[in-house]
Amino acid sequence: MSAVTQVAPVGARLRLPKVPPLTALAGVFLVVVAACALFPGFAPQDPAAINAAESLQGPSGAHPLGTDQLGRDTLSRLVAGARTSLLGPLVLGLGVTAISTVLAVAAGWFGGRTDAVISRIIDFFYSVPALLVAIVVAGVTGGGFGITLVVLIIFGLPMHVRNLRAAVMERAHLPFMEAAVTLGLPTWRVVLTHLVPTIVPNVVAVFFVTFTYGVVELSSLSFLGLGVPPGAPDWGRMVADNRAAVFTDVWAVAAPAVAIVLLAVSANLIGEHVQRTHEQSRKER
Amino acid sequence: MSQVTEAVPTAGLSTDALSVWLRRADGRRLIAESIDLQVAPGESIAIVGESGSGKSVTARAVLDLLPPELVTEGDVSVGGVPFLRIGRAARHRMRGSEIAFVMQDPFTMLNPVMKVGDQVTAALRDANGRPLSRAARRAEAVARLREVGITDPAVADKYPFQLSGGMRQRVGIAAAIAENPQVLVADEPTTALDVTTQRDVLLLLDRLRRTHELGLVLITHDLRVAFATCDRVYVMYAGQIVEVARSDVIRRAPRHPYTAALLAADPPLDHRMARLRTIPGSVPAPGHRPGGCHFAPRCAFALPACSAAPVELQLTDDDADHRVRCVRAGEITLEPPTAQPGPEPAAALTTDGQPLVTVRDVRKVFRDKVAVDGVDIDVFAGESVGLVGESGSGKTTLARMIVGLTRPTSGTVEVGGVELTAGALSKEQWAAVRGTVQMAFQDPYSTLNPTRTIGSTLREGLRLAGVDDLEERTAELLERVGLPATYAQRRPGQLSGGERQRVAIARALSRSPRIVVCDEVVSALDVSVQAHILNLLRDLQADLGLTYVFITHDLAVVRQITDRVYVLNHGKVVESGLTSEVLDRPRHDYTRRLVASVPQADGVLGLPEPR
Amino acid sequence: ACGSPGGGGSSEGLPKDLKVLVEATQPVFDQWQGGVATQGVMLLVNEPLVRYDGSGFQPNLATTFEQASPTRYVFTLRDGVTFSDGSPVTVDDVRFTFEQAMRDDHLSTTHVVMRSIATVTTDGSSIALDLKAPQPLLLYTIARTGIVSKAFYEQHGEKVGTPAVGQLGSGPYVLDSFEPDKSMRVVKRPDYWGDPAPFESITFTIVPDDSARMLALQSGSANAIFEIPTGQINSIQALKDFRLSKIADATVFILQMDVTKPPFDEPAVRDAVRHAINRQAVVDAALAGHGQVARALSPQSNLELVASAEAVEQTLARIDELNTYDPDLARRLLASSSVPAGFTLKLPLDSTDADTSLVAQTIAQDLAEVGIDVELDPRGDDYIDVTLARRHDGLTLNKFSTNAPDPAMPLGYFVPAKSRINLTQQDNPAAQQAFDESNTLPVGDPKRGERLLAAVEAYHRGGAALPLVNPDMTFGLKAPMTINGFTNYWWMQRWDRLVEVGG
Amino acid sequence: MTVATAPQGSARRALAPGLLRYVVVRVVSAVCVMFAVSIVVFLFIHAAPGGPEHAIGGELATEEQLESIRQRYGFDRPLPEQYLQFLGGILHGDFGESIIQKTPVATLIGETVKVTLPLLAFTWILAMGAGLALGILTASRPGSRLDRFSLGMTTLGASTPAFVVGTFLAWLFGVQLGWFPALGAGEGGLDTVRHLVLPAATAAIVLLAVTTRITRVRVGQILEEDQATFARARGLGRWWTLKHVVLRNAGVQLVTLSGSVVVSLFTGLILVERVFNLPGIGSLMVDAIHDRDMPVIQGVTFCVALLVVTVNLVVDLVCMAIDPRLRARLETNR
Ligand SMILES: Nc1ncnc2c1ncn2[C@@H]1O[C@H](COP(=O)(O)OP(=O)(O)OP(=O)(O)O)[C@@H](O)[C@H]1O
Ligand SMILES: Nc1ncnc2c1ncn2[C@@H]1O[C@H](COP(=O)(O)OP(=O)(O)OP(=O)(O)O)[C@@H](O)[C@H]1O
Ligand SMILES: [Mg+2]
Ligand SMILES: [Mg+2]
Ligand code: NI
Repeated sequence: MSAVTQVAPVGARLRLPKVPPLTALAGVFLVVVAACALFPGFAPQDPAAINAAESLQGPSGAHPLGTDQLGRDTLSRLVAGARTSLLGPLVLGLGVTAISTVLAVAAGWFGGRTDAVISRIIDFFYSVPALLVAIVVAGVTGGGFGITLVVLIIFGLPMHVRNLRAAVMERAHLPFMEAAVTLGLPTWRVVLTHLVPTIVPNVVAVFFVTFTYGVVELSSLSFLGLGVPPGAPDWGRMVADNRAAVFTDVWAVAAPAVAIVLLAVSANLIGEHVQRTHEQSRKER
Repeated sequence: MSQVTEAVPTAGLSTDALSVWLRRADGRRLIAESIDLQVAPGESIAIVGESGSGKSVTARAVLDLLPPELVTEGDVSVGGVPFLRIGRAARHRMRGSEIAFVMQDPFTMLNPVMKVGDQVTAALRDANGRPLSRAARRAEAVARLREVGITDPAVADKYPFQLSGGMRQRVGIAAAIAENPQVLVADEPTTALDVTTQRDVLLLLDRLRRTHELGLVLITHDLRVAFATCDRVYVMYAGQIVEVARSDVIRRAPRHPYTAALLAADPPLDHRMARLRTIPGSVPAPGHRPGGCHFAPRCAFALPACSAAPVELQLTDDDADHRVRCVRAGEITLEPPTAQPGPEPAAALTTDGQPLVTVRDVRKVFRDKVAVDGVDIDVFAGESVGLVGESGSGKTTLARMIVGLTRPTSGTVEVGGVELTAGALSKEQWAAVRGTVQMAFQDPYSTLNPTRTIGSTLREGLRLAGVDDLEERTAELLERVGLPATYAQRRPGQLSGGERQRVAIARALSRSPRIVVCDEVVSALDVSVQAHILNLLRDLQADLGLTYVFITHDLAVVRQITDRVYVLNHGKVVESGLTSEVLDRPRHDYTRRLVASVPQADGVLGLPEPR
Repeated sequence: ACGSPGGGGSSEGLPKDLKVLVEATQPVFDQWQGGVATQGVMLLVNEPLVRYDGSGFQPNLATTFEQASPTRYVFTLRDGVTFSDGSPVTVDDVRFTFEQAMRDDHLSTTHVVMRSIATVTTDGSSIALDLKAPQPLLLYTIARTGIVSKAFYEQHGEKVGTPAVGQLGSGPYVLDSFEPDKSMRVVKRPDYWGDPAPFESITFTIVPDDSARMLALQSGSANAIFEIPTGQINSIQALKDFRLSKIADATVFILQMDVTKPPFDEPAVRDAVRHAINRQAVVDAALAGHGQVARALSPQSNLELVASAEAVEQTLARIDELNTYDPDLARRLLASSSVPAGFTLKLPLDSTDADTSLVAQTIAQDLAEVGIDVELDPRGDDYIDVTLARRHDGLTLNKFSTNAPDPAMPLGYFVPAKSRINLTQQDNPAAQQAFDESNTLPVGDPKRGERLLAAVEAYHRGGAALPLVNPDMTFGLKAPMTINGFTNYWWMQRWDRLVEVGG
Repeated sequence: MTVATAPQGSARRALAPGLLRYVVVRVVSAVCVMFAVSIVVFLFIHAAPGGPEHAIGGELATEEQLESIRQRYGFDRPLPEQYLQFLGGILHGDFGESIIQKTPVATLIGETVKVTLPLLAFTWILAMGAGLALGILTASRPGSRLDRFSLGMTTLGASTPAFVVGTFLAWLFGVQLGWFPALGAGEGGLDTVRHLVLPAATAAIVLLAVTTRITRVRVGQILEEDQATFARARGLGRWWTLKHVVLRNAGVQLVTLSGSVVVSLFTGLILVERVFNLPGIGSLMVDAIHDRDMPVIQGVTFCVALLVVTVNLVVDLVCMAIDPRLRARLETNR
C-alpha cells in the first residue's frame, strides 16, 4: 500500500507562531512588570521616601516621571507598585480560571444533575452586578480588600463557566473522548489527559480576560476607596490619591493611569492572540 | 488564455477557461484550472471527482460566490450574458432569477428562524416590482412548495427544524428556483440524505429540469448518482477536468485512467468483490500538484512523458463529445469494471455456539424520542454483522449500547459473558468488556485527539492491555494498518482522512479486542480511500479472526464487508439474515424500498415517482 | 447644574449669585445634626439669639443678653421680627428651640451642652435659662442654635429639614431648595429686619470627588469654594482667577495612644512615639505647608482667649519640650522598653478624609525610622466604631474640630477617664482636677484661664497624646471677590457680608 | 450525516403548553428570587456593626437615645415579625424612611431614578447601537483597516478604568473645548440630554469593547454560514440579509447581550456618577453606605435587584419569542 508514503510537512509543528509586533511589545511589557513585581529593588529610589520640598514636580533628571503629593518619586512608586497592581488581578485571574475550569468540566462532562445545579447557581450570579455587590458587601460588613476580591471572583465566574462549559460539552462527545472511554481509561484520566488539554486555549483566554477585567475593576475600587490602603504604592491607589492635582500636575496621575491602561491592554492583546491562534488552528484543523 | 471572443449568445450556462486562484501572502495558488463547462437548457451535467478536486470551488466561481481570498479568471456566460463582466449589482440581480444554487446541507442552507414559506418567497416581487402582500406570499409559497412535491400547505408555516432532511432539501430547491432561473447549480444536494430521500430529490431535480427547461449542474462524488441523473459527466481531478463524455460512454468506456480507477474502486451493489480496486496515493493539494499530468504519480500507466508538459483536454476518436486529458489516451486500453465473480459469502456461518454479544429487547428512549425499540441481536465470533437503516434509525445508539457508552432504558446487553445492564459493574468486569469490544467512529477529523501524537494515542491502549514493549508494539500496530512506524511521531493534523481512519482502527486494535464496532467508518471517505479501508478491514479479519459489527447506510458497502445483516427502521429490526439473501431477495417492504432506492447505473431512475 | 459663569454683578461688583463648592454637607437641613457647611447656611436662614463674630458675642434676635449668675442667662427677644412666612417670632419659639436639644432622646449634637439647662422660663419678651451647673460653652452653643418656628415643627414634625418640607426661619435668607448630598440654595429675604443680604441667592453644591471639583471650578459652574482640602490648595491656587484666603484652623490632628494596650502601657514607648515624629515635616509634606505644628490639643488662639499670651506661650513651650523631634532619643527609649526591636501595628484611618491619609502616611514614615512599622488600615464609615469600641492596636489618629473657641471644649471630651472619646483611656487626676476647678469659675475670670492652661499642660504631661498639626482653613473666591474677616467660626458669623470686592 | 426527523406537529398559534409552562415557571422563579433578595436585604440592617440602633443613632448616641430608636423602629420585636412588616412595606412600595434625610426612601429613589434612568437608557443605546453598527461593519469586512482600528480602539476603551475615561472626556470636551457640560444632570429636556452626553459616552466606551466584539463574532459566524451564502446565491439584497439572516439569527445573542449590558451598566454608573457629580442612584447608594443609611441601602439594593431580575426575565421571554427553536425545545423536553 503505497498510499501512505506521501509525506506530510513534519516541520509544520515546529514552525514558530507568528506574533504581531504589538503583541510582542505587550509581552515584553508584561515581563517587565512581572520583573518589577518580583524584584522591587529595581526602584531607583526609595518609593516611600517623603520629601516635602519636591512635591508634585514634573519629570526631571532626578525624577524621570515626577513626584507625587508627598514628594515621592513616581517612577520608583510605579516599580514598587507593580507587585500589588499585578497581585490583585493575578489572584482574580487565577481564582476565576481555576474555579471556572473545575465547575465547567464538572457541569459539561458529567452533565445531568451536576450540570443542572451548577448551571442554576451560575445563572443566578450571572444576573447580579458584581461591583455593586462588592460595594454593598464592603459597606455593610465593613470588609476589606480580601472580601472584595472574593466577591469579584464569585461574580466573575458565571460568564466563563458558561463559555467553558459549552467548550467542554462540545468536546465531551467527540469521538476521541469516547474512544478514550471505550479503551478503558479511568474517567479522571480521560478528563485530565484528553478533555482538559483540548480546552487549554480557552482556559488561557479566560485567564487573560479576567486579568484585564481585574486590572480595571480593582483600580476602580481603589478609586472608590475600597482597595488597598492609602499611600500604598498601588497604581490604582496612586491615581486616586493624586486626583486632586489632575489638572495642574498631571504626571502624578497620568503615569500610574497609563501604567494601568498599558497593563490591561497588554493582557488583552495577549489573551486575544491566544484566542486567535486557537481559532485559526481550529479552522485549519 | 486570452480569448476575447464575445461569448456566443446562447441560452444555458457556459464557462470559458474559468480558473480560480487562492491569494496568499506568499503568492497565489491555482485551485481550479481553466474549466470549460457547457450546459444547454434542459440538459443536466454532473461534475464528479474525489474530495478536494475543486468541484465546489468551481461551482461557486460560476456564481461569483467565492470568499474574498479566492479570485477568478476567465468567463462565465449565463443565458448569453457575460456574467462575470457585468456590474456587481447586475450580477446580483441575475443570481436567483437566471442562475440558482443549492447546497449540500439542507439544514444549514435554510434560515433556521424563518418560516419556510417566507424563505421560499423572499425574492419574489409583484408585477410592479414591489414585495408581495402577506396573502399573496402565502399563496405563492404553497404553490411553489407543491411544485417540489410538498402538498401539505401547513408546511409553509413551519420552521426548517420541524421538517425532515428530504423536505428541507425540497424547500431549498423551491427557494432556489422560485424566480424560474435558467440554470441550477446543485453542489452535492443529496450527500447528506438517505438513499430513499436521495432518490426522491434526484427524481425531483430530474422532473424540474424537464418542466422548467432548467440547465442542471449536479456536483457529486457519487458516480452512481451522476450516471443515474445526468446526460453528461465531467470528471474532475486536482483542479482539472480530466474527462468529459455522455454518462453511458463514461460508464462503459472510460478513456482516462483516473476515471477507470474511480469506477473500479466503487463497490458494486450486486456482488461481492474478492478485493476492491484502489488508487494509490491521494489527491494532491493545491500548490503541491505535480507538473504535467496531475494524475501521473498515481497512475498505473504513467510514463516519464506524462509529467513533461501540461496535458490538454483532447477530443477522442470514438465520440464528438468525448474529450480526455491524457497523452496516452490513444494507446492504452482500459478494461471496464466488468462483473467478476466474487468469493462466496462465508458459506458456513458459525451462528451456533455461544454468541459474543447478546442483545435482548433493548430500548433506548431519549426524553420523548424512542431511538431503539425492542431490538434483539446476536454476534458470533468471527463473523461480520451489518447494521443498516436510514438516518435516525438507531444504528449508532445500538452500537453505543454494545460498547457500554450508552445505557439502555430497558433490556439486556451481554458482551463476552458480562452483562452490561446489570447494575454497577466492577472494575474487572469493565476491563473484560473493554478488552472484548472496541469501537471506531465515522468522522476522521475528530476521531483522534489533536493534541497528542499518534504514538501516544496508541500506547495508551497498549498500556491498558498490559503490553510491556510499547514502542515495538506501536510500530507493529501501525504496520498492521498499513502505515509506516515513523507515523508514531506525527500528530493527527498531519494525516489525511484515510490515514486517520487507519490510526483509529489501530487504536481499537491496541486492546486486542475480539469485536470491533465500526460506526460508518468509511462514510466520510472517497471511494478510493473507502476501498483501501474496506480491504484493510477484511485483511485484519482474516489475520486476527476479528468479529465486526459494521454500521453503514451504504448497501454496496454492506455487501462487501458483512456476512449477516440487520435492517433497522425507526429503532426496530425489520429484517435480518445473510447479507446476500437480504439484498438479493428483500422480504420486508422497507428493505425493498431501501434496495430499490440505490441509484441504478442504467441512467434511469427506475421506479415511478412515489406519490 | 451648570448655568452661566457667575455674571451680572450688583452695584458693588459682587455677583448676584454666590455659588459655593463644598466637599460635604449634612443630609438634613437641621442645626441639630451639626456640620459646619450646613450650619453656615442654616444660620443664615434660622438666626440665633446672639451671634459670635470671632471675638465676642453680638445681639441678634436678642436685643440684650446677660449672664445674671454662673447658672443663669437672660435674653430679651427683639420685637416685631417675623418668620419668612409672616408669623411673628415669639418667646415660645425660642423656648421650643432650646427644649428640643435638651431632650435626652433627641439626636442632637448640641445635647452635650444643652442638657446642662435645667429650665427655660419666659416672661413677656424675656427668656431666662437656668443651668444645673456652670457651663462655659453655653453662649457659643446658643450662638449656633438658630431659632425655629414651633408652629412649623408642630405642623411637620420630624419632616422639618427634609427636601419635602424645608425649614422656616427669620434670617436674611429663605431656604429655596435642599437636596441632600447634592445642593442647598437660599434666596434673599427682602423684608429682613437687619443688615440686608448682599446676594440674591447662595448655592452650596456638594462635590465629593477631587477632580470633579476641579472640573466644576474650571468650567465656571462655581465662583467660590469653601474649606478646600489641603491636598487641593495648590491646584486651585494654580487656577488663574481664583483668590485664596486662609485662616489658621481650629482643627487639630492628634495622635492618641491607648495606655491600656501594650506596648503603649509603657511610658517609654509612648515617649518614643512622641519623639519620633517630625511634626514640621508633616506640615510641609502632608499639608503642603498649609498649616502649623499643633502645640497642644487646643489651638493657641483659643488658649489666648482665656489667658494672657505670655502665660500661654510659657505653657506651650513647656509642652513643646515633651514633644521634641529626636529620633535618636526615640530609638534609645524604645531600646530601653520591652520592645527594643520595635513593633508592628495597624493604624485605623478615616478613609473619607484625604488629609488624614496624607498625615498618616507621613508619620508612618517617621515611625518606621525608629522601628515601629505602621500599617495603614483605612476604614470607611466604621472608623468611629473601630476607635470607640477600641478595636485597634492602641494607636489612633484623629482629626478633631472644636465648634467653640473655648479650651473647655476639647478638655471636656479628652480628659475624663470615662469619656468615650478619651481614646488614651488615661486617668489623669491632675488634668481632671484643674478642669473641674475651671468649670466652677465664670467665663472671663482670669483664674479660669489659668486652670484651663494647667489642665492642658497636665493632659500633655500624661504623655499619651501628641498634637500633630493644625491645617489651615482655606477659601477660594473668584476674582474680584475677596473675603475680609472670616474666622475659624465663619459659619456662626454673617459671613455673606464679609465677602467683598477687593483689589 | 445527521438528519433528524423533526416532530411533525401542526403550526402552533396559541400558547403551547410547554411555552406556557416555561413562562409561568420563569415568572414564579423570578418572584422567588425577589423573595430571597428581600430576606437578604432585610438582614442588612442587622449585619451592621454594633447592631441596627447604632447604625441609626450613630456612635455617640446615649443609651436613652438608643432605646428610643429601638422602640421607634421596632428592633425589640422578634425577627420574623420585623421581616413581615418589612415585606409588607416593600409590597406597598414603602421602603421606610431614610434615617439621615428623614425622607421616604421611595421618594429618594424616585428622584435619583430621574437622573439615572435617562443615563442608563442613553448609555444602553450608545453601547448597543454603536456596538451593533461596529460589530456588523467589521464582521462584513474581516481583517480590513476598519476592523483592526475598531478592535484596537475598543480594546483600549475596555482597558481604561471608567474614572480615567470620564475625567479625560470631561476635561477635553467639557473644559477645553466646551462642547458639553462637564458636570451635573441638567434641568430636564434637551438640557439633560446635553448633560448626559459625556457620562453616557464614558460608560458606553467601557462597554463598547464587549458589545462590538460579541456582535462581530456572532455576525461573522452567521455570515460564514451556508444560509448567508444561499441568500446571496438567490440574489437577496444586503439589507434583506442583514435583517432576516444576520439580525434574526443573532437575535438571541444580541438580546442576551443587551440584557447583560444593563446589568453591567450599574457597575459603571457608580463610577460615572461620581466623576460627573450626578445625583443618581449610584451616588445615593455610595452616600448611603457612607452614612450607613440602612433603609436607603436596603431600598436601592432591592430596586436594583428588581430591575436586574426583571431585565433577565424580559430577556429570557424575548429570546423565547424570537427563536422558534427554543420554543420547540420546550415542547420536546416536556
Ligand atoms: N477558501 C479557501 N482557501 C484556501 N483553500 C481553499 C479554499 N476553498 C477551497 N480550498 C481548497 O481548494 C481545493 C478544492 O476544494 P473544493 O471544496 O472545491 O473541493 P471539492 O471537490 O468540492 O471537495 P469535497 O468533495 O470535499 O466537497 C481544496 O484543496 C481546498 O482545500
Ligand atoms: N444523545 C441523544 N439525545 C437525544 N436524542 C438522541 C441522542 N442520540 C440519538 N438521538 C436520537 O435517536 C435517534 C436515533 O439516533 P442514532 O444516532 O442512533 O441514529 P443512526 O441510525 O445512527 O443515524 P445516522 O445514520 O444519522 O447516524 C435519532 O432520532 C436521534 O435524533
Ligand atoms: Mg465540495
Ligand atoms: Mg449514526
Ligand atoms: Ni454518503
